[in-house]
Amino acid sequence: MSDVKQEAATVAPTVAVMDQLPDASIQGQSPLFHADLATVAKNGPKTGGVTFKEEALMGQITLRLNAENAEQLKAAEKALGVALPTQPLTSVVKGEVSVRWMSPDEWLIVVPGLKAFEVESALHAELSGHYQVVNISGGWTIFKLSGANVVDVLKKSTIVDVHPSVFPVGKVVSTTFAKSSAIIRRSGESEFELVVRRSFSDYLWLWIQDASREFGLVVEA
Amino acid sequence: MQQYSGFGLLKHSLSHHENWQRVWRNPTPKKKYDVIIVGGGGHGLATAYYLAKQFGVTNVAVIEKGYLGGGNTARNTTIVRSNYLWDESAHLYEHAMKLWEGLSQDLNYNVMFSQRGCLNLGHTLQDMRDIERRVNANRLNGIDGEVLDAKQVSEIVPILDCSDNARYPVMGASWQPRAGVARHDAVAWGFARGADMHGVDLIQQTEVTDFIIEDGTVVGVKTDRYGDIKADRVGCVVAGHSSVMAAKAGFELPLESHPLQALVSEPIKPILDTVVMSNHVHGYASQSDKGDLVIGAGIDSYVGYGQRGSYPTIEHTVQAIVEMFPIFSRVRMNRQWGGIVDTCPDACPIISKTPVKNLFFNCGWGTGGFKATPGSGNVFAASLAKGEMHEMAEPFSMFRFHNGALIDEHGAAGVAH
Amino acid sequence: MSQKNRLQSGGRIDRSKPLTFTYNGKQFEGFAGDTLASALLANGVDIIGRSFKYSRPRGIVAAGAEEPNAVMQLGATEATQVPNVRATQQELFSGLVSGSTNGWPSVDNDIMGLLGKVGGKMMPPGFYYKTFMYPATMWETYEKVIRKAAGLGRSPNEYDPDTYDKVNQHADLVVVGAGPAGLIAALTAARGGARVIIADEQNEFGGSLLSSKESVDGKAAGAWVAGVVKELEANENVIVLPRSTVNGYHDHNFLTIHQRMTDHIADRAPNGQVRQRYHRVRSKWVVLATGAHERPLVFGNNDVPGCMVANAVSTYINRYGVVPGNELVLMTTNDNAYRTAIDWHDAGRKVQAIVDTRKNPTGALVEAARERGITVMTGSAVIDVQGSKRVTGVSVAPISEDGSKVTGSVKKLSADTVASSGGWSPVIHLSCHTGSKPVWNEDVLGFLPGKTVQKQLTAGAINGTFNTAGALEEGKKAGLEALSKLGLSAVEVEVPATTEVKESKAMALFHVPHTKPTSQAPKQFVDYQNDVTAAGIELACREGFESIEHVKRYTAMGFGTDQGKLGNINGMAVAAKVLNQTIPQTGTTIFRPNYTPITFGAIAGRDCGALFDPERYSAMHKWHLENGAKFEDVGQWKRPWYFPKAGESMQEALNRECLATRESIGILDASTLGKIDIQGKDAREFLGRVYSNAWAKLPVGKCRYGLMLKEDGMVFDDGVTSCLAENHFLMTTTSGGAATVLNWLEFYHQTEWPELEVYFTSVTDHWATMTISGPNSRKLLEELIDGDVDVSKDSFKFMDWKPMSVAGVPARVFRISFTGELSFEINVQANYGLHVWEKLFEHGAKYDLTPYGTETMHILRAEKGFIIAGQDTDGSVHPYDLGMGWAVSMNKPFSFIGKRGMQREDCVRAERKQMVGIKTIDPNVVLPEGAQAVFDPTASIPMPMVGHISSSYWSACLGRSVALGFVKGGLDKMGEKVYYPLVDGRIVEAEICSPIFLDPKGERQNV
Amino acid sequence: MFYIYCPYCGEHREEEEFHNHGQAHIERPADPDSCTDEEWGNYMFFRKSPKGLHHEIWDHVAGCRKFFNVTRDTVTYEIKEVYKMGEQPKVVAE
Ligand SMILES: Cc1cc2nc3c(=O)[nH]c(=O)nc-3n(C[C@H](O)[C@H](O)[C@H](O)COP(=O)(O)OP(=O)(O)OC[C@H]3O[C@@H](n4cnc5c(N)ncnc54)[C@H](O)[C@@H]3O)c2cc1C
Ligand SMILES: NC(=O)c1ccc[n+]([C@@H]2O[C@H](COP(=O)([O-])OP(=O)(O)OC[C@H]3O[C@@H](n4cnc5c(N)ncnc54)[C@H](O)[C@@H]3O)[C@@H](O)[C@H]2O)c1
Ligand SMILES: Cc1cc2nc3c(=O)[nH]c(=O)nc-3n(C[C@H](O)[C@H](O)[C@H](O)COP(=O)(O)O)c2cc1C
Ligand SMILES: [Zn+2]
Repeated sequence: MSDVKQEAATVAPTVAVMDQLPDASIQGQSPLFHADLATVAKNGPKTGGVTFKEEALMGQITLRLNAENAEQLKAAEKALGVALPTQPLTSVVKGEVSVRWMSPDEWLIVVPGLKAFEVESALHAELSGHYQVVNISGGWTIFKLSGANVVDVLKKSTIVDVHPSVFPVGKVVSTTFAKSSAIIRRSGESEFELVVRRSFSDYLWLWIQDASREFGLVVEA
Repeated sequence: MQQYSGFGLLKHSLSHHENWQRVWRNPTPKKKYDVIIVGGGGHGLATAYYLAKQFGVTNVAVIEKGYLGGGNTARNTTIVRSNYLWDESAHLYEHAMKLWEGLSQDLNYNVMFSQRGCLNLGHTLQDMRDIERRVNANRLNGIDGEVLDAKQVSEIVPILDCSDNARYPVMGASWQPRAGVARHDAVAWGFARGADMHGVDLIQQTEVTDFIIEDGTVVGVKTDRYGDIKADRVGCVVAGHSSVMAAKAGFELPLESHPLQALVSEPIKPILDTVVMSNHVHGYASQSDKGDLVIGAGIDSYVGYGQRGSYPTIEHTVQAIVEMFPIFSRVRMNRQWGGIVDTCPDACPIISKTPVKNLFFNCGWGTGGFKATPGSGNVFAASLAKGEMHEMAEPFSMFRFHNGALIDEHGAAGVAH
Repeated sequence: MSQKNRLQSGGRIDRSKPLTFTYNGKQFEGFAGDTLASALLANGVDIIGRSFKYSRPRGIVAAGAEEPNAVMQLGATEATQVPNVRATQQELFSGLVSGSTNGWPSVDNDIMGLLGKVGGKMMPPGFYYKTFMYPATMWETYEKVIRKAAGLGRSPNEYDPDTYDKVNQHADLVVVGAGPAGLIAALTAARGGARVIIADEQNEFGGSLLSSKESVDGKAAGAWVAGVVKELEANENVIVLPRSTVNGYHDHNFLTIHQRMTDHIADRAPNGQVRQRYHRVRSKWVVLATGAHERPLVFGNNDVPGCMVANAVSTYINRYGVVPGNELVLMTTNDNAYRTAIDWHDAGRKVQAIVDTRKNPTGALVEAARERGITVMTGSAVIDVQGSKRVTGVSVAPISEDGSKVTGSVKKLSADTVASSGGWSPVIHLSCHTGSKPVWNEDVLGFLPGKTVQKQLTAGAINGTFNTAGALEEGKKAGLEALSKLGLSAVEVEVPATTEVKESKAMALFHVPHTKPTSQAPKQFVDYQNDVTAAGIELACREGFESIEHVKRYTAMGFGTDQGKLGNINGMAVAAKVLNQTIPQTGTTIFRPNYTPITFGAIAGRDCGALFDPERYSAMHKWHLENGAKFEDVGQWKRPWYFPKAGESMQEALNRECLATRESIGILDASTLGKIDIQGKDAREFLGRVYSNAWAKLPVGKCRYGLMLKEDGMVFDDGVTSCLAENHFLMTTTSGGAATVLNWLEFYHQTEWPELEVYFTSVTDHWATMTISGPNSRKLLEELIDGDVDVSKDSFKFMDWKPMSVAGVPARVFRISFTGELSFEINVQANYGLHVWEKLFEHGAKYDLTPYGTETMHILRAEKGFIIAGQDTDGSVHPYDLGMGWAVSMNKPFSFIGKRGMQREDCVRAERKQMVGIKTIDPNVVLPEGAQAVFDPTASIPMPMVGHISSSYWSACLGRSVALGFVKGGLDKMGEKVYYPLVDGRIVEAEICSPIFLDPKGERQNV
Repeated sequence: MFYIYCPYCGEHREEEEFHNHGQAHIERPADPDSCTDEEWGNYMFFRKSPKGLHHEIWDHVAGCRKFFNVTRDTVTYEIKEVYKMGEQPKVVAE
């Protein structure tokens, strides 16, 4: 279960990596589990202008490296199966892996929860030099917001311009959301994905309910 | 000299108010003065007044680039209190408070100093510790103050939301009964009139564009309207423009000039008769004698000379006010504006000699110098008269930023005020 | 008779929809499409309030945002009261309840009015500065009386039942004002593909066209407007905002728009709806097409109800079908206002005369009036009016060509309405908000927008272009210019045809002369709301208040809820005249947001109550709630403060929690601690620079406590950092300091030491952290560890960390202690925090595992003399002050942050305040935190203070109070006495001691 | 409210996403230990606060978390240029 990376038999481990997941018998609780979305979804309206879903328990990894280092880019691509987006504010999705540009030297990788350690290990296996890989799966959760009025709710909540002409599908920004922050990605014409911090998720959930009241909020579990 | 009184008012009304004398002269400056004060804000005018009246130095000019009292004096939220933490500042602000208490009579000008009390709210355990610490210190320094619990606070200001439902419930407050507000413009005008009466020349609409420095000693100033004017000593009291003036004199100050904003509601019938301030929720309000709620906003994070700041600062303030006083939600905001405040790293002023001989600076009052106006003017006048710093001003030397003897009043200064 | 002033036909009201409303308790009827003002005028209501200072009866004078008098109290219930609503901007709805804001016992019979009449003479500007000083003791009493008179309307005293909304908008172009200029500008830009927002404060688009009889494009102006609006609404790139005031223009083309969603329906928003919406708009370009306000003239008794602005009279007739009187006298300096007399005449009521201040007016409208047989008196002025509650007549006199004096005998005319026009003032407010200085234009006789650094265009009457054709032409031009600036291609837009009228030159007259000097003439009001008269302004100038800003501040001119829209220019003209200077020399006062007042609730939006500030929760929050925790606010976190059991007082709960921990085992949710994952080959070097102690040799598997200092040497945060692997560290920070510390590290890395290879990533939320502490904690841990991990004393030492699996969940466990007990800090991925927490309780029950909160944590650490950054430090103490020199490594090669700072002269002086333990002589006395220390309690006030108490508790474990505090030179004064004079008069005697009260050798944690 | 171009994100963002860090181009003395109190005090506290062009550091805290420099007019609030850490301004006061 604990596995300290060996770069080579002779070199001392330089970073500590560990599979942080227990076996499947132990159920994790996503940040929004307080809200009991399953019940809300069952009892709540089935139609409305906005649909909300928590993509719970996904695997999230922060990757930091030098985007000017072609070797590192190649290594990351090899580990992820997809090239890192180096254009600011873009993202790529391939199969189960999606990668968001966060900063010139930072990416957020999202994979299925059970894959996090695998990807983390693969990155360590491929990368060399100065880089950082951090599993942050417990610290964040993903809200999916969609529907006819999704843009209206976003406009109440974030100060970035979400008009399709400047915020096309695939664009990703880190910005403020209500009085917290979010990494917002347009995942479809009228579908957005918000990566939010665990400790703020109840507040944000409350906010979203309030801000979408006038349009009708559908919760999916 | 024309004295003001109710009787005088009656008399003048019989002659249709046609015979009121000028409140101050509009003199052409002399070639030379004993002391030139740069900056005709409250502090500069008070300095001139005390110089002439108390220290007998009457060959004095105040040079103001705009209209008297048009800087921060015109745009502050007028809170006067003396409940500062450290001895040095507590003594200075209390010195000012005592002067406030007789100021209208001393000036023969009603500055409408209203001792309606000031509450500094506590919303966290640490707030309450800080309050307790400050009130204890105040009392041992001879300054009135009490620590109140939430219930007592709610008795004083029933319209304040003191319930547990608040995001940050009120846990208590410090209460200084002698604190209050004054009519800011009247303070400038009263000091100006008093200074003028004692022979001080008030030179308005005249900007000091440079200092005349010979061998490291200031000997006068250059102006945009009247050319060079000589002086034995120069006191620079220009608040938000202190760094600009220091640069002209060839040195830097540990200051940055930032926008500080405020706003007023439309006038409403009297409903809030004390000053209420909250560091944590970050808003403060009082109600003027005209009925408007006078609300101070936070300081903007950047250097700015535009006398205006950024809108989110106003927004946060209004949120705080609605949070503290939910009943004001339907009341409306009339006007917002900004001043330029010279902030000091330890939230305390600089009253100091400078690297230039005979050039003195009184600045760095940042977000909270109105309350010190008479005290600041008084100790600065004493210093200028003697050429040596008054003992109360001594700790506020600009050189404390070299030796490390800072007087950190961030806690007591808290929200801008 | 009801609606006696209502015309049978005409206007934009819907006569098929009558609405009832009340004013001052009396019921009236109006129609859909009315404003409260038009409905009141329709019903012949003359007096709508009393003036602020002199309590004079006042009526409606204008028809829009510039109205100074008709400021009403609105609201049918206590909770929905709104003070100071301008009747001219409030749409009528059924059931509207209104009242005047001043007047006692009623506006019609007001006692204060009598006082005003008598005392008015005693109340020149600034009178209060000249009196009430003596005797000093009486001031408080005087002030109470002064304050009684304060305010217009009143605040509700119940909470607001409505909700407000905020929307962030981004646009290529914001068009402010939907008159002809704005409409065509928006149309042009929209056709060119720009993202456009067009806002107008009025309920309908059209601006001045709504009240004019002009035709546009060969049809009624309204029809043209409707066509344009339809096209705009159909364009998905256009946001059409009626009832929306652009109230502020901020830097970098940021504007705020206040949209009233339901105020025209009811005084409380219908269920589920938002009452008002606030738009925060960032726009690439802005077109200001805000029109112009007509200026009334300043003459004697010009505030008597019945005196109105000329164009307002036309608006009431043409837009609302209301003729607000029977006999009109029109006074004008220009041709345009002739329309008002014509409208009045055409409505079938009597025009007594047009009094034109010019010698020889010749324009087409002049002719049109004459053709109708209306008497035109030229070279004359209305110098005063008669009547008190309504105009009964006017005095007309010939005046000199320059308007400075009366030149002939006075003639009386009967009239109940006096309309006046002194020309138009462009609405330049928004343009000035960002600091742009307006410029006077002699042709326009008004101030125009000045130079600006904003991306701003202007069109129409705001430029002094006072005709529809010109406004349309400029609007189109602005639209095209915006397109070109935006990089969009030009489009074809046809400017519709209009009927042109030739006008003769207007006269520059503001203040009408009187036979008597201003000081003795009947009051000539400049600012109605603040009762500022021409005489008052003259007096202010004579007294030396020569700057227009001084005039404003001394007289209160322009200080009102109307911000002097009607009166300011006239006031400047009066001042200019006395000071013998021109109007541009006099200048304007500064225009500031808001254009019109804005509801606080709307500005706050939904960021109130529960959403005022985020509440942050840990992964175990639900458990805390279910187990009765009381919470403490720490930053935005809700942290358990203590866990009382039924019937327990706080102190009892704390005693129990403390004893349980020291005797068996307690558990703390420590998830809120900031955590930063640090990787890179220079991580150690970096740590060495930002912490005061040494990091070069910390072995893998070890943890170390560090103090973080600012450059001045003062402590600002602390925490334990662990070496996870050679190039990998986990830093912890205080709960409140997490974001600051991360930012601090990034700042130094990015700006000072970019060459260091190190990355930082926040993992605060990722790890759930629980600390089990107490003699039984190892036993509990061992029970839950899977597999073969040795956590015995020797193989898992104090300040070690190890990976292991706890309750089936992979964990990093740190053997660190903030309580002085044997402790294990268990970190698991947060999604499994609650699982592990619950398992700990399952297994811990037999040890009476006791949850404790921040308060017990504070007590336990204080017993050990551990500091809390932020409580025991205040930005003015360095490590040596804290007696923590052991945490400073002065001989590291790099001069770490804070090293140089703490060696400054004042920081090395003897007798600094130093942290020590404080033992009260009476062990039962718990000193209040914040108590001030003195050496000599008999000294007189001001008493020299030598320090204060920063932490103080009842220690159940020691059976006495314990405290940490600062004392001057305290570290050298062990065993000496110090006193604490308290606010309640007690003086508590205490002894200076070591801050470590319990287990000074640290044996309890080394087991 | 400012609209600031982040040189890393490559687009304008609202001021609320940024943090002002004061005067730019203040270098930490290479050898603090040999500084006098005066030199050290100057480094820590003494600042330019010009009326006119000012070079300052902003941090895109809510965005990419990168620090960069801005040249701004402190009276009109116009932003004249943004440039990355380590670079020098092109727009400078006369
Ligand atoms: C919004 C706001 C709210 C505040 N609230 C409070 C409060 O509630 N309580 C409190 O105690 N304090 C408050 N303050 C702070 C307080 O206003 C100031 O500390 C105080 O007014 C400073 O007074 P002063 O006379 O030094 O400065 P000012 O009044 O600013 O006077 C300085 C004068 O110098 C002039 N000047 C500048 N340069 C030159 C030159 N080159 N030549 C000639 N003249 C020049 C300026 O024109 C100005 O008139 C507030 C400030 C603001 C902006
Ligand atoms: N002949 C004259 O002397 C004279 C004088 C003035 C105006 N006019 C007429 O006025 C028209 C000028 O057209 P225009 O389009 O320039 O002006 P306009 O007066 O027709 O329209 C201006 C619009 O801006 C709105 N507005 C102003 N400030 C606002 C704010 N802050 N927020 C939201 N809305 C705001 C007003 O409600 C109004 O609807 C022409 O038809 C002209 O004939 C004539
Ligand atoms: C205590 C106080 C009360 C004020 N009350 C009002 C008010 O009731 N109405 C108003 O229009 N402005 C009021 N102001 C704001 C001034 O009009 C003005 O905006 C401020 O003095 C800054 O000056 P400036 O806007 O000319 O730059 C007040 C200002 C202060 C300091
Ligand atoms: Zn960025």
